[in-house]
Amino acid sequence: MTTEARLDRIRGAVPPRNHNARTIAALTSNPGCARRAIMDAAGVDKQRLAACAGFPAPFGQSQFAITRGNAFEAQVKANGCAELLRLLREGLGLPIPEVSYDDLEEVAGNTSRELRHARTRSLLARAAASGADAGTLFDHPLLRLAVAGQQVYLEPDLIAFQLHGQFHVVEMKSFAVIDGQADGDKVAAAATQSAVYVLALRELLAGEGYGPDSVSHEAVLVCPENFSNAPVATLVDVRKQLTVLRRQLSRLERIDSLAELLPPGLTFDLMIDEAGVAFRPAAELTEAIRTVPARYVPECLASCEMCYFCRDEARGTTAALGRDVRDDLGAVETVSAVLGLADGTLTPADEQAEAAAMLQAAARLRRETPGGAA
Amino acid sequence: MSTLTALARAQAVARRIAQPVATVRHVHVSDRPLVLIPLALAGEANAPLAAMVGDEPGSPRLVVVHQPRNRDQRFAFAAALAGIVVGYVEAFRSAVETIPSGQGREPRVRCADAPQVLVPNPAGIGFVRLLGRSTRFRRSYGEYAVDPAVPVLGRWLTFLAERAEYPGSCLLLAATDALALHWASGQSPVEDLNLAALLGWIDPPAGMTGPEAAAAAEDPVLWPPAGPVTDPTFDNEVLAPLIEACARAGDGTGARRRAESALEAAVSAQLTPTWGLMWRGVGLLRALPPGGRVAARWDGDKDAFTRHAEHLRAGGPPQPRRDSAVAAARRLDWMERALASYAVQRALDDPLVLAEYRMTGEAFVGIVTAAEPGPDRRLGQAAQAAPADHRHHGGPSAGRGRRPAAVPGPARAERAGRLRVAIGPAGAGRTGRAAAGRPGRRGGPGAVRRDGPGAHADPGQRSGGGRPGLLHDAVRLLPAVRDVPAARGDAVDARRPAARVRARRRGR
Amino acid sequence: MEAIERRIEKLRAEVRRATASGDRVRARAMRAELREAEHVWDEALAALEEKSATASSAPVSRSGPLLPIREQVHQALTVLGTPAAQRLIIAVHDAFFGSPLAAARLTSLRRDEERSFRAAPYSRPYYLCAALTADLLAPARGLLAVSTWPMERRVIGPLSPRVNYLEAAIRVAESLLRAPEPGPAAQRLLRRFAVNIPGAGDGAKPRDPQRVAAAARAELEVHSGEDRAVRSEAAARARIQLHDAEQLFGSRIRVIPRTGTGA
Amino acid sequence: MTARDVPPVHAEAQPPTIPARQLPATAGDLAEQAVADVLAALDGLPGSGGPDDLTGLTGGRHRGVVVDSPPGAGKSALVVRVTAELAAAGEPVMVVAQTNAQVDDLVDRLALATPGPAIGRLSAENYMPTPRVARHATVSIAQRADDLTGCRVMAGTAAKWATVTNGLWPWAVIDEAYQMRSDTLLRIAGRFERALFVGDPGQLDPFSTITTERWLGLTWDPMESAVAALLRNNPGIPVHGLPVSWRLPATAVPVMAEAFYPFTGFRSGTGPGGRRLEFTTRGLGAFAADEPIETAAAAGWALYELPARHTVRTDAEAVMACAALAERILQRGAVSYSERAPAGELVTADRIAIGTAHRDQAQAIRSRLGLLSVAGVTVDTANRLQGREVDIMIVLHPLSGRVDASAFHLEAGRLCVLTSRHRHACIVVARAGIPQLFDAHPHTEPVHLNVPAKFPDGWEANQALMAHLASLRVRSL
Repeated sequence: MTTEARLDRIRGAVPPRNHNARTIAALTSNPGCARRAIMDAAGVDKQRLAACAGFPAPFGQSQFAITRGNAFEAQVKANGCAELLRLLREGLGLPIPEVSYDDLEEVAGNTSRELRHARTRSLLARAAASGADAGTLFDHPLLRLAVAGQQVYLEPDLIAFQLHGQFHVVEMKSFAVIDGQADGDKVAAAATQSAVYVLALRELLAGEGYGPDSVSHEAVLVCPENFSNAPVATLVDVRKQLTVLRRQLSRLERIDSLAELLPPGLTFDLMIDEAGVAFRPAAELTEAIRTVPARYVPECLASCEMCYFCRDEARGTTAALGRDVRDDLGAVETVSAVLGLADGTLTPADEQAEAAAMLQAAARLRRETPGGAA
Repeated sequence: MSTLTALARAQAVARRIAQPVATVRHVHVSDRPLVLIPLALAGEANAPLAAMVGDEPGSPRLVVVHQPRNRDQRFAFAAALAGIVVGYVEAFRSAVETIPSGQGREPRVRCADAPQVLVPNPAGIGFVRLLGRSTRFRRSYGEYAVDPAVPVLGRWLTFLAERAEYPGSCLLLAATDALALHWASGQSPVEDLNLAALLGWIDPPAGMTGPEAAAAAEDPVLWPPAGPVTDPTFDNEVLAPLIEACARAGDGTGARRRAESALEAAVSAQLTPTWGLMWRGVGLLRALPPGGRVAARWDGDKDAFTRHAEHLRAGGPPQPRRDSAVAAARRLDWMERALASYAVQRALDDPLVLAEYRMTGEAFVGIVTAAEPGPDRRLGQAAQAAPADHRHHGGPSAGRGRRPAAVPGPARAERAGRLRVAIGPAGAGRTGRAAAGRPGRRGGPGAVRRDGPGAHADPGQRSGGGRPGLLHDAVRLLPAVRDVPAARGDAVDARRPAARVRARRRGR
Repeated sequence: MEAIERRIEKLRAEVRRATASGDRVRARAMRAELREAEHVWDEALAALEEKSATASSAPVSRSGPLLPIREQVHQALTVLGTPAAQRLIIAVHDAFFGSPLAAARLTSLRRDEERSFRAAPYSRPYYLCAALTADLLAPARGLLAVSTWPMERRVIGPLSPRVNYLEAAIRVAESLLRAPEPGPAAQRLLRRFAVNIPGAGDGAKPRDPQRVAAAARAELEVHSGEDRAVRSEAAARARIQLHDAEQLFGSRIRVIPRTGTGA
Repeated sequence: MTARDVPPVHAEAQPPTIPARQLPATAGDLAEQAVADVLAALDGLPGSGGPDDLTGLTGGRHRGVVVDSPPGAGKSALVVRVTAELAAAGEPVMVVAQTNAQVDDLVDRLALATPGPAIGRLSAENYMPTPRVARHATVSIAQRADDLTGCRVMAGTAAKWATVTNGLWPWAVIDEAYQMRSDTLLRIAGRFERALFVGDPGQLDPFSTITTERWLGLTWDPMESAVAALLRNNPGIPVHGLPVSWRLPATAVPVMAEAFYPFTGFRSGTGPGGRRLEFTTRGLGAFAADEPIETAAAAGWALYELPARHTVRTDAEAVMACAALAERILQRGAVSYSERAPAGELVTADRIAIGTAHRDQAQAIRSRLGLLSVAGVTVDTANRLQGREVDIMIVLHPLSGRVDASAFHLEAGRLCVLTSRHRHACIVVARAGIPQLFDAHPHTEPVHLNVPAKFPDGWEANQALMAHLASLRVRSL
């Protein structure tokens, strides 16, 4: 059975969840996790799966955040990107004549992705070819990137050209930049997403015979400044994100080696009826999911829809207590082993001898200390 | 984090309840703290939605913004909050105490007590910082004028938030931090950021185990997030329709009044559970005996509070947006010293904390048999660890006793001197230099009891072993004698807080 | 009353649990019940208030000149003299005619106009129509124009959004000069323009219209030539290629969209 | 070597006659051109101005020159030479280093290089002169700068200089400037008019115990290195590079340059085969340690791989392996042939070092060596090995035996220090499975605005080095 067929079976009788910049970026957040790798490669709807298995993800987006995000983007792009042009001119030295604007969100009233992608390709190619006076701002271009064998469509907020003679990815986010600083995790997420777009754009231009230098590794991040709605632009260097992404994408290409290890019959099909109700028994799902090894760490709680499931599975392991704690416990895998070694009721295997010595010393200190309650 | 704390977490898992990692209380808890629980509107930069605030468990006060996107209403909120917070804070300016400052200089006068603001979690501190930033530069005249109380609030909030960065300060505390300092839960530090879950581990309701309570605490419907972020399903299913209703209803109509009261009811329902948790947390902390040096640190807070109050009275300018180069360097120096002495003080106050240093071989235990004056000024507080029973905890030291406030008790001679120490409870009678400043000499020729696992290591070699003693840390941190490689040598341990800080910003 | 409130609480919890677990079906059902309950609660409360007879003054809604929406939009577009998007139209109308425009009704406007035109062509003095993209002569997203304008003004080339913006700025500045005493809304509008035009003004200071207009003209110089070329070429094509309705409302490619197979 | 551990040697093997060790490398090793360039650049500097120019608070004229020096490119030699030249020209020079050891080294070498002008050693009150300082008549020691008037050259740690509150020196020469924090530079910037900053950008950054985001993005972030802050505030400051590493052998330079100096690069002072490592005795494969040291002798590198295992930091097997390697090198009587000693010289214990990431690891190895009664081998952490030079380096890989890679263990500077100390060979000891750690490493570090991304990225650099070592892997028995 081909890997593709295998992944289709694993996903079950639903169309694959399409990747987007966010999900691709997520590949870098816990790349050691086989469970996640398989599910992402197969395009499984993890949110729904987790819920049906009895562990609904703690996520969900507030509509206030969504509204705010859309409103901000609309504002920055209003009137032929008047505000954006100001930022690019004042902040990044975009020449005055460069105001050309192409709307790629639809092609003559048609929004088919193939059509939009084709048009994006032709316009960007023309711009790249003729350099000057052939397009500066490209609104919602539609790019493509190969992820785990499938072609994924990607839609950056905007692409600017003729900025230092290169294409620049422009990312608009509605989190605030206050006194020149913003939430480091949000910026990191934005940077990784931009990196995804840079990759895709480079792929497109490579197809037209242009080298990677035609796309800058500096993305333009546009956010509201301080507590106002006024936008501010900052250049973000995404070189690191690019190398990481390339590596993780190439590993995803090798997903077959992972898939081969799985039982042939494995599937996460939820048995959804036409009313949209899932009938697959949770117990069955749980069993299926557990056949794919996970690598749970508490950080998953911030990034993966399966986190509650995996956390429950990881109860009693030191990993569930966090990387540092596991380190401090000498990389002993389970809590029971830790305590067994600490109070000497468990005879350490050779490789545990040192950990045991350390844990016993710790236990003794806690015991000896009045109030240590060990 | 150390092996002891980690072990405590493991024990917590097994015993299904949090384990103590401190035998005394390391934070000051005011008799009348101000609990502040802020909520913000998702997606906006610090757009206040509501706050529950008060210094009486029985009488929380609720401030709600009916149109969080409306800037005027934001500043109306700030003004309302100012009415409560500034009132509370400035009340502490009235009562003063006099400090004899010796050396013939005339005694100082400072505020007899200082305010203490408690928020649920580190994100709450972030909210205070941002609200301070967004209000302290506002003007009460001209275009976009605001209530005169608003900038004052901004400056106090900024002061509190800056103080909160200062190791050992207790003017503004996050409940989760304060609790995690004293108890190890059976969950990860990331999950400890959920106040309800953490308290579930520490003090589960009758008939529940820690993990059960913590699990229950993760249901946002039963236990709403302690803010400033609200639960998305609350936003979408409850808050949005209510805000919409307020907007739709015309001013002054009955419909508007009804919509507003419905909104207030919903928001208050989100805040009340956390309000209860906050005071439960306060109770738990109060129940712990205070550490010997907590009061001294609180005096430092009182001084800081007094200085800022004076600054305001004298009409000084608001805190700048960012530190200048000089200010930054000075602040970093303060913070590093504060951190060093804070670590030392906690170790000296609390055998369980000291045990962590014994674990890594930075501290040892012995009987002080004699002390002779000597040239080595670096002995610092080493001699004063536990004067009562003359047990001597070598190693930890604030170094040079530069912060006398933090140095109670024993005679100078002892501080600057040479100790003879009988090592180990057994008092094997071997003697040696108890503590010296240079890494090469710490531990010295005389063997000392090695508590850590490396006990087999021959004593003569202890010098370089483990991290440099706290003594060394403390000394190093005085810029005059900072020893750079040693400083960087501590990277191992100092990266840890970094990791935690990152985790925090992710948690609720 | 108590009962209803408890029920509302319960339903809210239900809805949130359902949405959290991705069960859209159940969520929808619960939500419906919730709204119902909230309505009942509101009614009941209202009734109570009636009894306590609090004479709440009836809402006084700002009522502008009672023109039909298309008239108001026409007024605004006439001030601007270029195709414009909703936000700008609303802002302009607010600035110069001091009455709010119902944004909701704007969205359907273009469709209504097209329908009425196709039903009875040219029966109205003007139609609010589309601006056409220069390359494909398709309706440009979100832009409204006036049918009586020359085609050159209604086609949109790559430079046109900026050109239109600058021209609008000039028109607004001039109208401001003519206006007896321009209100704050108008001042704000001009300021919003000025910020984004190099040399039009500095800081948040209120700017003088001449300066804004001058700055706009200066930048316009840079773009207008090339823009005009593209537009007149496109306009020529439009006159030949498009039938009447398309002239006003643009032509659409009708591709049978292949259903995205995820690839 | 003590009598107790006689190695299994072949009778006929005779140890060669060992030439007397020469003085440590000085100007001899240094490309004259580099010195000339730097002196010329310094000549070009304008005179006095507000100290703020350096910290950039006011920006303006540049009164500094930065010299980036890859490992063993003659940094100290340059410092000594330039200081000597300036002093000879009759102008007072303040010499700043980061640790007392560094200062003592400089003072010693200065005194040797320039018998002329008196040298002042500015020190903390509890400083005890090391022999290499005390032996010079021209060196006087004091705690206060005022007590050293008359000394044209005055040397002290940056921390000590920070306590000097008055006086203005026309020249400052700052060594290991990349290890100095910018707040320290701010403290001493008032003391000099013009400065030469010398340092290795590839090594560990300065560090603070405080964790705060307060100063992120500020060009004067006190947590930044002095040079970073200097260059961000004065982009125009001339930056020179020392192009040649005289320490690293031809086998090491391409690897190190690619992994840790991706933008500048550098070359080796010795060609292929310019350095040789031989053993006076044969191994007979009797010891596990023989194969790795022979591989390293032949190829300049070796990866001594222990079976995969998650271990505590002080992994006993790894510790023993490190100690055994050192012991075995001494037993086998390694002889190094180089431009310094064409006839070859015996690699004695003081020409071998063992580097670790953590102090307790170093400690464990020391005790192990103690049990083997191998004396004189330096064992220390990367932080403390900075600036050291040996013939053979043994490295306990920071990621060995770990469950996951952490930012600390991936730090490029750490690995760079550990793998750039050697003149002849470097042996890396590690548990199997490190490449898997790279793939599994989560990339969740926050990104901050207006903070230049730091290169090389530790994750990449680590992979580059491991990729190179893969071909030189020796599995333990």
